[in-house]
Amino acid sequence: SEQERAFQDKIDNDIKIEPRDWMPDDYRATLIRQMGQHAHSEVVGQLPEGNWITRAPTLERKAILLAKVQDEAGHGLYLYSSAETLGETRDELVRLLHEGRMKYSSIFNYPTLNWADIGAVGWLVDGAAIVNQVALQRTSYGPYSRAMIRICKEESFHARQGYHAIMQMAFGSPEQKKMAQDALNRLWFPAMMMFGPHDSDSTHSEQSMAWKIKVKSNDELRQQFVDQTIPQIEYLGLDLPDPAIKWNEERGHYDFGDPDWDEFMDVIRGNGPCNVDRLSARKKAWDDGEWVRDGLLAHARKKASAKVAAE
Amino acid sequence: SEQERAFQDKIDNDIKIEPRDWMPDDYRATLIRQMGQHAHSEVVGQLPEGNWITRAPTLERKAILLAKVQDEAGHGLYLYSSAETLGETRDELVRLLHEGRMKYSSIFNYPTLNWADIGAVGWLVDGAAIVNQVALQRTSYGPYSRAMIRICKEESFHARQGYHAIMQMAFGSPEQKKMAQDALNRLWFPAMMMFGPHDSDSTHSEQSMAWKIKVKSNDELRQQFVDQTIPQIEYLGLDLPDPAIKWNEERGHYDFGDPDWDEFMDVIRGNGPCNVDRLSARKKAWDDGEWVRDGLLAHARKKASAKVAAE
Amino acid sequence: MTATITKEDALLQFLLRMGDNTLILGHRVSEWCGHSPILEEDIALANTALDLIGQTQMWLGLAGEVQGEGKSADDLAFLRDAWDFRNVLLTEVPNGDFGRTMMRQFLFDAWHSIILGRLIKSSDARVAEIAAKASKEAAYHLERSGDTVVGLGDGTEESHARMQDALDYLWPYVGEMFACDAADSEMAAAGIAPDPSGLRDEFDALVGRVLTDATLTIPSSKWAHSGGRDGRMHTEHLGHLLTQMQWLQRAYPGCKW
Amino acid sequence: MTATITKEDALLQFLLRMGDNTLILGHRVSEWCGHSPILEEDIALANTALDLIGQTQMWLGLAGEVQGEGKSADDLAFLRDAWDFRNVLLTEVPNGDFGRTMMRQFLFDAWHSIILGRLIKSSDARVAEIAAKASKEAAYHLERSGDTVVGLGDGTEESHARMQDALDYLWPYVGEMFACDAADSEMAAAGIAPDPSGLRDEFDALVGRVLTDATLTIPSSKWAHSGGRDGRMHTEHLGHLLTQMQWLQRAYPGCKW
Repeated sequence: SEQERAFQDKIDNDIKIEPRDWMPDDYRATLIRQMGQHAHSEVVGQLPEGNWITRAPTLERKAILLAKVQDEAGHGLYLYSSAETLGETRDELVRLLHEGRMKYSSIFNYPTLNWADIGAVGWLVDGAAIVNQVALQRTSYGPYSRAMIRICKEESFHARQGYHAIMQMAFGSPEQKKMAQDALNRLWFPAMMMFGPHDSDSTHSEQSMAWKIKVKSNDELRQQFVDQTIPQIEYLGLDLPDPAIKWNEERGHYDFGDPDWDEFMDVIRGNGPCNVDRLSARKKAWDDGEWVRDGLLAHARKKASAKVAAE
Repeated sequence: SEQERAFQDKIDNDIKIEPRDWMPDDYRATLIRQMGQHAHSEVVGQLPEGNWITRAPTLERKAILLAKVQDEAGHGLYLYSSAETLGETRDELVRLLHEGRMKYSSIFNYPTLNWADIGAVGWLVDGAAIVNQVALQRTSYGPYSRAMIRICKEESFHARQGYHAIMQMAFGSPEQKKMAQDALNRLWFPAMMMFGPHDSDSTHSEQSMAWKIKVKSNDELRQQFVDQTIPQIEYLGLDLPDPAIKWNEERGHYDFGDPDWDEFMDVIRGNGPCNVDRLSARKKAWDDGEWVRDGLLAHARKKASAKVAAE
Repeated sequence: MTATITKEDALLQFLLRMGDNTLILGHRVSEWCGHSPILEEDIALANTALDLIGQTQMWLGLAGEVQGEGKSADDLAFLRDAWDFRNVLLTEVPNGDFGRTMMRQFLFDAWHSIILGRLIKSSDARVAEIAAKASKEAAYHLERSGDTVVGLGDGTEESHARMQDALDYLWPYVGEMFACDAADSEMAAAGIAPDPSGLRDEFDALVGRVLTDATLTIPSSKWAHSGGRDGRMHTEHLGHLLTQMQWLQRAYPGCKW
Repeated sequence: MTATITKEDALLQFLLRMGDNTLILGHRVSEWCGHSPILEEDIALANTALDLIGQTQMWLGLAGEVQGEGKSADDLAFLRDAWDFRNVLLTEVPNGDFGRTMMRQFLFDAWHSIILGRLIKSSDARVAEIAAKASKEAAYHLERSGDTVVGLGDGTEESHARMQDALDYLWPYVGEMFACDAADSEMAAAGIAPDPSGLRDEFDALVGRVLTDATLTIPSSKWAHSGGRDGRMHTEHLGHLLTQMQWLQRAYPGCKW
């Protein structure tokens, strides 16, 4: 149709789509799904890091971790608001999450088991997220693009802090170094999976690329992450977590091994180490908080009607 | 009346009163109150010790503590059964406890704050309880007397174990010794209060003595406890917890200071360090367990009626 | 008991009390992370905890200096056992439901904002400096927790009942904040910190106003818990909190993190 | 992966697995102390915990001997960090409600009684001796937990629903008990312990019988958690449990208790 052609023209000319612009239903649905998932990930992502807040080893580390988790909740809020510009409410998105009908990033279905994991999450998980999000700064939907620009700044800060935290561990006592290695070994492949399946197996990719909802392919982004991370591992003096990692002079990139895609599919389907516990923690928070939300709403209404009566 | 005279004759001749014997209403009521309180004390007494089970420092200590708490629950069961011989059900007694209409020993309203407290509870609290209970072995009501005989055996064992535990601490590292001293200082006066107010201020005493529900006076028992405990404190090399403690050659007993009876009355009235938390822990256990009791009862009924149907 | 305490000792006690309050309450608040009733509260609670931990760094840092044994704020936070902590018991009671957490926060914030206001004028410049920074945060916390207490107290029937329960449970922990011992007298005499008992009227007025708006009733009992700010008798809860808080420092002593 | 593990190492792994299972489950069960639905259960749960801790002393005691580094059972229990524990994940999941605790107990008891029955005939006399003692206790535990699962599963509508929830939650943790790795193969070859995978049929038959009586439905998913018995990836729960369990030994190292 005419509308569709005009829409695609804008996209091809890198003109952002704004909330009031006409857009195809599928574009809208795809964006809601992607932004919703992203928002859910920020919210659920509080849990694995929150798991160590009460055990942070110094006041400084506790403060850094609190600030980080606070930022993540803030990102969640920001992304839900951006999704709301497409006509989907936060409550509805949360309901879909709790009913298991929307996902969050699978990485958060892995546990944080030692203190070095907190560094590793910042370094590897936020690092991988940033690779994704930097690309998404150029995404075609205006509010999403602007959210990404803002979020990326904070995420880079987190990634740097995470790297410093794991550096302390890697350069610390033998036991601390062992923790750092253990964290790297456990989180490496899950971080690799954050970029999604191979391009050849990625279902939504083609249309998303045409709409510039996606800007780079999964495999491109994964390679970029590997290339930037291997030198950091080497700097830390840690063993490489994958025996297949090797510099490929010809490609000008690192070669690396495939994560276990069966495990990836398992986790996606709900069968990950923490899926059940994560979702039930979120549902419990929501259910336990119902009286609070109801109470505050009732009070706001009383105040509003008192104000009307007084006028 | 004739009945009353015959009843008092039996008591005066040290013949035990048995459940089917006639007894004055007040005798029954006093016994139910006393045995009920005693049973509640065993049950609530699980909490301060249970507080350290998950933190016991060795497997052996953990096992000893578990066995002790198990015994206490057993005593509770045994005492509730004895009270039931007087026509009061356990459920009713528990209800009265939860409604704040029956008491348990105030000692359990004090917290256990370091590991030496666990030794001190066995040594001082069980020690004081035994002084009471040994006297009660001669109490006039048969089932109560027999319960006391059985319970005293286990309590003596606990008191010995407690003393050994605190001995380890008193003879251990400087920090362990400090814990032992801290425990003694905190628990000494509360243990003294376990014998109740001075004879001159004790309300129920006279009639209870005549009925041989009580066999020795509060002050007699307290003196006995002090006399047996001071040499133990000295053996442990700990400082005396009360500057007024002094051997009185003339009396052939130790002199000692009064506990703070205002604090005693406060704790009795519900204003002790742990009163609210203890009772709410017990109520929560009861309320959370309702579905379990209901479920097991429903199953038992199904089975019973299936059996009847099959006959 | 009258003062047989040096000014140095009294100052140390005072600093530990300030720093342990914020440390322990900050820890409690941080337990909510990711579990609060609504995302905005996750953010607000994390922010409150963060402020409190930041204040802890300042108070305990100064305490270590005054103590003169070369201990850092971290040493004091992570290597003392329960009996050496000087926080009021109010800060260590478990979170309970969100209502109890916010009521605890409000009662603490009210006291905290009042005392910090006085401490800005402390004769000890280091104390005055910390107070100047902390009092801004405390004022903000008080505004938030007060609003929440009013909103939930004067909300639904259920939220009202829960807030009244919270107040009933927590009220006996309020009195300890206004206790005065030898250390306090010494601080007051030196113009370093106010006599806590002198803050009670202002507290009662402030809290009374907010709780009236919240349609809540202050319990009539005058009895108050004690034992935290002098370390004589903490609650059983503190020991459990420390097992978590101090785990890494205890299990891997002497490391840099 | 085939065995590149010595018999000594395999035996150590086997003993740690047995001992860590009873240690961690015993700890979990002991958390109920004073909080169970009825006094008889307080007694029964304390008794179960006590048996499990007693078995831990034997298994970890022997593990220390086999390891040959002079470590006692206490050293192994209180001075290893999470990654060195070898218990199956089932034993470390939180208690949840009483139903989940009893379902976890039943699933463990069923496996435990079966494997202990085989271990009585172990070629290693020390293992056989421990198993002989432990298997009597396990048989008793199984009878109790099985009865409770049936009673609550076939009780009220609510108790049935709660037990089905418990089974649904716990079932994915069952598979790990029957995993077989190099250490297990080595133990089986040496006649010291059975290949765990060979116990599954007996387990399924036993558990199936009881759960049928309990009117409960075994979930159809075949997916199973793993990572506990090889220490690769415990749950987040274990670390929290250890902060409590190991507190005193970590905070006051080298003391006698």
